[in-house]
Amino acid sequence: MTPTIDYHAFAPELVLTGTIVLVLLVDLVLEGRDRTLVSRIAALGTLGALVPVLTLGADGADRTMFGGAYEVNNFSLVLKAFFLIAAYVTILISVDYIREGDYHQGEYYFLILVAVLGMMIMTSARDLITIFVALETISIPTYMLAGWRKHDARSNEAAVKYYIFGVLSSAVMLYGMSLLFGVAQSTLITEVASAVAEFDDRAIVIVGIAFTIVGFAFKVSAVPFHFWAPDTYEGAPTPVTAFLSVASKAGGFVALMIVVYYGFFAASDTWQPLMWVLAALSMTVANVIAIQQTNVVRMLAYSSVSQAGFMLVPFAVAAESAAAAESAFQATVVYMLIYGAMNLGAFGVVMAVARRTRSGEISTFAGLFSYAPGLAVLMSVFLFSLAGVPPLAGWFAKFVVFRAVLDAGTTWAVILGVVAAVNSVIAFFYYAGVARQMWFQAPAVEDTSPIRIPGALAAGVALTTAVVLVIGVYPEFFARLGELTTR
Amino acid sequence: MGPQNVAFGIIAAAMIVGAIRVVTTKVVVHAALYLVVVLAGAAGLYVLLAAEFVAWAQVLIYVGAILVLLLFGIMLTRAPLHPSSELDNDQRWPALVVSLGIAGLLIAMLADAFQDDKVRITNATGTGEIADSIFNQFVVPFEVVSILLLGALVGAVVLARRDD
Amino acid sequence: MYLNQYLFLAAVLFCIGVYGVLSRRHAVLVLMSVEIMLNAVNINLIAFSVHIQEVSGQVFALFVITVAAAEVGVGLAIVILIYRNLASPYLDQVDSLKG
Amino acid sequence: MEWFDSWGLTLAIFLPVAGAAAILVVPRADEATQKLVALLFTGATLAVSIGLLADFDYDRASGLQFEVNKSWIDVINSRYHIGLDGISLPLLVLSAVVTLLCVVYSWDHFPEPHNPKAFLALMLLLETGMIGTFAAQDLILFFIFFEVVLLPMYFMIGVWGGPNREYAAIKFFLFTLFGSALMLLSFLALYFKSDPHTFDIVALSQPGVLEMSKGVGSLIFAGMFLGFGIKVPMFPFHTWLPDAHTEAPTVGSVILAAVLLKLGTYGFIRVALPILPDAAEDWAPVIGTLAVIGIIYGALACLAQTDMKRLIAFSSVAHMGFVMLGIATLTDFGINAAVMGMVAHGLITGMLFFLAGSLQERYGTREIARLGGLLKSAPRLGWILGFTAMASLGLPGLAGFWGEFPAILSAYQPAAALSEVWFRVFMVVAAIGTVLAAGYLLYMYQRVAMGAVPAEWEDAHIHDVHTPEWIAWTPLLIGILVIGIFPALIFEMTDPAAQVVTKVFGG
Amino acid sequence: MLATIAQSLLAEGEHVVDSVGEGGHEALEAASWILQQGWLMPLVPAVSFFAILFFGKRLPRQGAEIGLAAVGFTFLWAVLSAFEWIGGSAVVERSTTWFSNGRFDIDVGIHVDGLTVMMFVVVTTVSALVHVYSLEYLRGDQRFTYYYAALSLFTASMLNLVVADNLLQLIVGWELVGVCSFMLIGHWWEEKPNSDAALKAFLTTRVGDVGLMLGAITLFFAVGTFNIEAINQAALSDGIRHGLLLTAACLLLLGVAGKSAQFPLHIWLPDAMAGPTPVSALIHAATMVVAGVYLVARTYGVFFEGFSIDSGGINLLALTGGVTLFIAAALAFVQHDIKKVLAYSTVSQLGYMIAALGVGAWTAAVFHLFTHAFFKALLFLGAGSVSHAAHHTFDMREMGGLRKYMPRTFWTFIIGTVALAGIPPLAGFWSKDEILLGAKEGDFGTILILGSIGAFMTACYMGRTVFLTFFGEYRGHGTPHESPGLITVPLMILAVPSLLIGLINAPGIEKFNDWVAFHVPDVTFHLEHHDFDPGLALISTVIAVFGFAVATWVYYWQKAPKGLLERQPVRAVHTFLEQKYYLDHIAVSGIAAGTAGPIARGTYWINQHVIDGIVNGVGVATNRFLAPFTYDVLDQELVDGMYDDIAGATSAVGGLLRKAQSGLIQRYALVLFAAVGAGGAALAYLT
Repeated sequence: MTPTIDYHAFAPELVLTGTIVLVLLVDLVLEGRDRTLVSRIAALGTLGALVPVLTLGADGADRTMFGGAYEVNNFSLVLKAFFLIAAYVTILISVDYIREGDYHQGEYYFLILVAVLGMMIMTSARDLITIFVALETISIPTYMLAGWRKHDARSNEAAVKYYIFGVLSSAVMLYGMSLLFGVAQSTLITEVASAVAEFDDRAIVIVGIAFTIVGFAFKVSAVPFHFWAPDTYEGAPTPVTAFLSVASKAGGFVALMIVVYYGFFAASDTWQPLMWVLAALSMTVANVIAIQQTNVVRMLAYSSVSQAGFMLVPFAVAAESAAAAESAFQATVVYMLIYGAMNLGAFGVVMAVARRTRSGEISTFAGLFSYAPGLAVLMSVFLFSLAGVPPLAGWFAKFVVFRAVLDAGTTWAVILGVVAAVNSVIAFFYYAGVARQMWFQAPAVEDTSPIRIPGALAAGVALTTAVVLVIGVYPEFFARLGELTTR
Repeated sequence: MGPQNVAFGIIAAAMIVGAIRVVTTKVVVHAALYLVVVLAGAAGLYVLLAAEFVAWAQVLIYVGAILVLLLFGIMLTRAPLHPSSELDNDQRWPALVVSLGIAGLLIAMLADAFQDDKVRITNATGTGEIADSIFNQFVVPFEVVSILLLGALVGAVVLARRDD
Repeated sequence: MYLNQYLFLAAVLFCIGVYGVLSRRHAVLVLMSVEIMLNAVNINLIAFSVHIQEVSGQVFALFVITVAAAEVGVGLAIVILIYRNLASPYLDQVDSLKG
Repeated sequence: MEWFDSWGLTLAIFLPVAGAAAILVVPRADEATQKLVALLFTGATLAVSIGLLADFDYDRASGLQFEVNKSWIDVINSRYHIGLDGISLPLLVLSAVVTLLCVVYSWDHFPEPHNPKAFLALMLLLETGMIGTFAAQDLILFFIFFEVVLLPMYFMIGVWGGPNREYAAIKFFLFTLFGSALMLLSFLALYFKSDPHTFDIVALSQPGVLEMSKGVGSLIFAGMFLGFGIKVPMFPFHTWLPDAHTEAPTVGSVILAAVLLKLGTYGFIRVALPILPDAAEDWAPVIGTLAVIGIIYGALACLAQTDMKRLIAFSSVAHMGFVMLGIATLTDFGINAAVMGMVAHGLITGMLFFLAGSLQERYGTREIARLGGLLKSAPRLGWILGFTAMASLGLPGLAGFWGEFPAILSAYQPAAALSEVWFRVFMVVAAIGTVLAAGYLLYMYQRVAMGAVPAEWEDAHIHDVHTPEWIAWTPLLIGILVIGIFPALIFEMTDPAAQVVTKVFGG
Repeated sequence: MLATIAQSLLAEGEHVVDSVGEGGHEALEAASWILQQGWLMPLVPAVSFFAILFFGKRLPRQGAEIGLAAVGFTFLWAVLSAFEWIGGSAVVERSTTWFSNGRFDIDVGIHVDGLTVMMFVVVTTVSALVHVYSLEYLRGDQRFTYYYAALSLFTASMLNLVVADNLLQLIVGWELVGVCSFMLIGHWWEEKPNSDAALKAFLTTRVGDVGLMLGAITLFFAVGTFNIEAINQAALSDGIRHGLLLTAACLLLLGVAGKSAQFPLHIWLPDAMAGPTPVSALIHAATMVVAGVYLVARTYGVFFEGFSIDSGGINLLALTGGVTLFIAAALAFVQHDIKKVLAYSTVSQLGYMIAALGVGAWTAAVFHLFTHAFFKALLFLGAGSVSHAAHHTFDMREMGGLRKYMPRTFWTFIIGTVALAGIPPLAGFWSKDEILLGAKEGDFGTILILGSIGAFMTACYMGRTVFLTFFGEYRGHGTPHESPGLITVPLMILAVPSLLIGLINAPGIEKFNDWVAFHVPDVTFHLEHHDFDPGLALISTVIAVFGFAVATWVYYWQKAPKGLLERQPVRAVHTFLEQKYYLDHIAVSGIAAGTAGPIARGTYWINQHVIDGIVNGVGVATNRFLAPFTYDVLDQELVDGMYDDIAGATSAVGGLLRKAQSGLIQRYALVLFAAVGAGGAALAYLT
């Protein structure tokens, strides 16, 4: 049996792979010279890969291959587009940081693109092996990227923590997957789905599901599998942190959505309580710790853990009804899209500010409004969007989560909803803490001339700002994308 | 009790002892040697299960590549060749409790699930069969893994080499 | 042979690996423990694969082995970085980021 | 004017935000242009509002006018549905007036750290939020506008506020955010309990659209109660208010008192009562109880104040208690009183905060004990303060009375489902509250305005009312007087709409 | 002017009140045009108020001319109205919808009947004279303009109060006169006692206003309208449950007690003397303080039925009046401040009026209100004249002998005193006599006795005042002089009605009964009118004369040093005992002084320390204890503290959880595996 390969379906990945190879080659050719060209190629590659995504989307048909192991549907297309754009923005905000730090530009973009390839594959993976490989393809390059500032002990520390936590989690996940394989007698997610519904002995199914979810819970940094995240985020180069907190985390969520909705759905009595606990813990624990932070990146790290908690909320209520499942599915997608924009934007501004302050301490943001009002306003926009304050896009993210909660409508769901509501208030406290420094305090730096922002970084921030503002006022666009994923 | 079971018993005992030594020995290099026992034992088990291709792969990749890498690691970090009491940290007991707990959970669960199911070994899994499977159903992960390996290689080189 | 012979062995190995990961200070020893855990997974996969006569389990195991190789390579690179900057291979000395 | 009917309201909502954008374009150093742009846009907004007022068909004040119903977020069936009825119209005009006056008042004394560009932009942003809230007829749209006011006010307090501004700003924000988060949950619950699923306020208010048990309805109401009650603010959620007011810059306090607090009470009237009448009946005694506690409690707290602004802030707690009492009766009379109370409180307390701000500017302190002899040093300021204090204590013939007295009146005979005995107790307590109101206001007035000029200020030159102040205050003072004499100006609008709201309660 | 009225009344003969039309508007045919324009009465001074406020300072007389013109107009209009009314106009009922609220239309309107017209006359006359008087009295005052503005506003508010056809509109006027009172008492607010007095007056009356408001609300819901006539109709035709009516009456009485300074809310009135004297004459003697009496008279149906006045015995209304008239009279004895004497006297006289209403003597009460306004205004203005002469003091200990220096003031003051004391044929006699008659005929023995004692005391303390002020030697500084014409002419004008006005209800004439009567259309309700009782008249005259005589003996003939008697009545008795020639008289006076003194003192002490103490205490306790408790303990500690504690606790938990982020990777891993094990076990074996 020779597999028939639908090249249109693979076109985005092929373009991306081509770019990966090209980046490597160009890097070799440019030995010793200015390598900004590499970043251009990488950026163009992500945009180029977007083209077939759009044509596939225009085509609209679901494409299933390899006996169901690989599927290109609306869900995967929306997320492929998301990953590509997130990668594009990541590259934009990386350019000057990486160049100025002389951090092996060619390899840097190469690894970013490899990780993105993993994400692209993940969106279509419907098979335990493919999911595992895709997950590792996301993880392994990012382990290294976290340690990319080789001479900085903190960066090394970030890498080693991320790495060890990642390997352990994937070991646990693999053990779970091996059990599921034993139960389902296949690695196909569809087979797993029927197996978890029918298999008589629940314990093994439960342990299999739970262990598998651990692997993704690590990836999305859900409490109590989040410990790596603050340390890694703080230590890693800032653009890498942005990438980790958005794209890599989203990759975890995509995997989680695939295994939960396509695979484990029938065993909701197992994963729903698990998700409930993970969601509640992530939101609450991360929030109360975040209040105590003094470093903006670390604060954003805890914030991203808490945001992950919000994204997990829909999972915890998904199985109450078909409608609730649909709401929940869309909620996670929409949340991811919006979260991506606002978090990338926030990191972009942090980097812009750090160009002046050379520090990540929140106190160095003091008085930003007085000498860089534009950056202060933008940072506020992103922070308050993260806090979910209308009319910034974040409100809609929170909204769809609440919608999923109430669509389920059970007592447990409502309790989780209230926990989420309370947490959105607590979260405001630390987001506002930064805003407070920027707006209410006198400048902490001596040089208060306006901050010059490099073009690429500005473009990245502008793009995310536009998304945050437009989607805040007219969320219909993302809502439709979300709706598309459940068609 | 057939010869297979005897073989299994010996291999299993060796593996468990080896594994325990890996996690308890006071000499770093010894740990690597005990790890060889474990890895080779695993290969033996695969042979017992007539999964020969995997067994070879296990020997080649693990013993041939991974172990070598680990030994490099030991050398590059200048691990002492004599017994050292500094190899263990202060959370051995909690670690023991947790690992025993997980072991208990897993064994109870497995005992429940598969009780006295027997492994039926009809015939050895052919390499061709595996290749078919890889290049039919798993061509995507295969390709991706190749890129992943490339990435890991390039990245590891960048990280490990001295810039100056 | 009982299927559970293999599965139990794998479970025990897995937990020994867990113990090693948790109790060893030396980074390379931790990596070794992780390898034990991955081997346990592979034993599971192969045993199931043979038991249910489904070859994909073995393919899975092959992927695990391959990826493990990549992981170890990357891991060692990181360990060397650490060692270079901290002059120590002990993980509990890598604790400057916390709180 | 067909064009105006369909676009006027949208124009009123978005003109200010366009103004904010325009100000952002103006270079930072060019303050004159910034002020001009702000004046232009607030003026235009007011002109549009007055156009709405003029074009409003008073014979159909019970229904929505200037209605626009366009698609917005189809996926959740939330639409850009705006419209005005007799309840929202006066509040909308109030918002437009107050914002314009605040721009005028700020003309040449922006609080530290100056920066008129940001200050005016925030003010305009606030205006959009306020006007939008009063116009929204869709729960999500309402929620958005309701929240839009938060950030500008947060920054106004935090950047231009007093010494303890950070605490006050974050407290303000956290309280409101907490309420609105639960409110959003309630809105969503309504959405799912309605058939067909909708966020449309008008549709949800129709009987039979919502199907649910009494308990669920009550729970949903509780969420909204928190959301709106915190904003009002009702006892015991009021503690953010004194801090916010004390620290906020003058115009911040004015806008906060004049309009922002009304968003909560308006929410009760527009959203909570019509959509969940059964739950409202269950909750009305609670609301009534908290309202009268607020009246007495606020008044007593006022008496203990040494800071003038804080005193006025606590007086807001008491006054909003009257408004809430009116609402709690679930009668048309009570709703009318509540809306009147909102408008009157908006004018009067807004004016009081203006005065407090002007005093602080002149004396550099708001310590009542240090002030004195204002009537001597700056007689006009003193008389205006006296006039406003009289209005605030509910003197008949001035606007405040028509918020207070009808509210007390309405408690005599609450809606059929409510306990008459309880509400008569409320009535008596509220009436006693009017004495206390007179007490604290006159006590304050005596110490601030009467008596000899303290030695501290004997040689100080206390400037009497100056031109921007005259321009900013005159409309408010005239409003207080005119509404006091012709309450029908407001009641004419509110009454038909109030009857619609309370029809379900057998009013 | 009053003479002309008298003429017209003699010509007209019997006056009959036309029946009132149903909706007001239909009845206009029969009503006079002048009366129909009753709305002008409050409007003109209101306009004048704004005119003075905005333009007054620019005018040559600083706005006084506008006030004078306005009040002159209202006075003329009042006189014309009186003519028209006496000429047989129907009652005017005009109203228009003020606003619609809920199911109810709230009207604004005028109701002009005899009572209204009488109040027109009283208010505008006194107001006009006070306007003139103040030109001199407040000459050069730094807030002259504002003073006139306030007078205008007061006149407007008071006229609105009396012309109102409904309770709500009445309340508006009621509160506004309160504010004017506040403004004018505190006119010289530089001195703290003045502003204290203003606050006290406002707040005390405001306590009463709670009752008024709640009473009005009760009646509103009982009848469905604020319209007073409708309320009276309903009350008198059993349209309202008696319990409700009693409640409403009690609530309204609270308001009345506040405004008309009835026990125990009378305490503000003496303090209110801090204001300029013409203001005291206008507001705190003639007009505003009678608003309470007016209210009772206006809504008499409610009180009559609510308190079951026709059943005799005693009721709360009569009792309030009786107690007040007695206590206040006793208090008047021990004052050194001439204005305070007059203030207590006013309280006492208001007590008479309330008592009269309580015993069903409606006409007597209203008639007393009418006469009292003139002579009490006269007395106050006289006191002002005295003070104007005697270096702005009101302390009688610094006066004396002024008879010689200011004869016009003296004689007019004497007329006022005699009229107040109730000696025929002056005004006060006729009205007070009618009250006592009403009490006797209505079978209210208590009131009769209290009223008679009060009459004695009134004559006695007024005698004391006159003697201390005008007789003996001058004890003050400088040389007193007669006041200028702007002051004395109003005194003389007021002296005329004080002398004569009582005659309009003298036996044989008795026109007042016809002009001003309590009449409710469509209801069979008739207040009995009692014929003049010569016996009672004689007794009351004797009592008054006797009181006066006692005062004469005590204060005129005694040679004791000034003020000694006030301090040591016993020594006074001793002094008098030495004067054997007047032994019997002295014995009587000694008893009088000996008992009246301690009683008065005791009452005063109780007044100052207990009642005032309670009132002040409530204020102080609220201010010093309750308010700080609410704020500091309840609000800041408990409520606000709770929120802060929540925030603090969240933060503390954060701090604790933060410790778990130890930075040690294997600690993290331990948690990971522990969670995996525990979670897996829990899920697998607990669910």
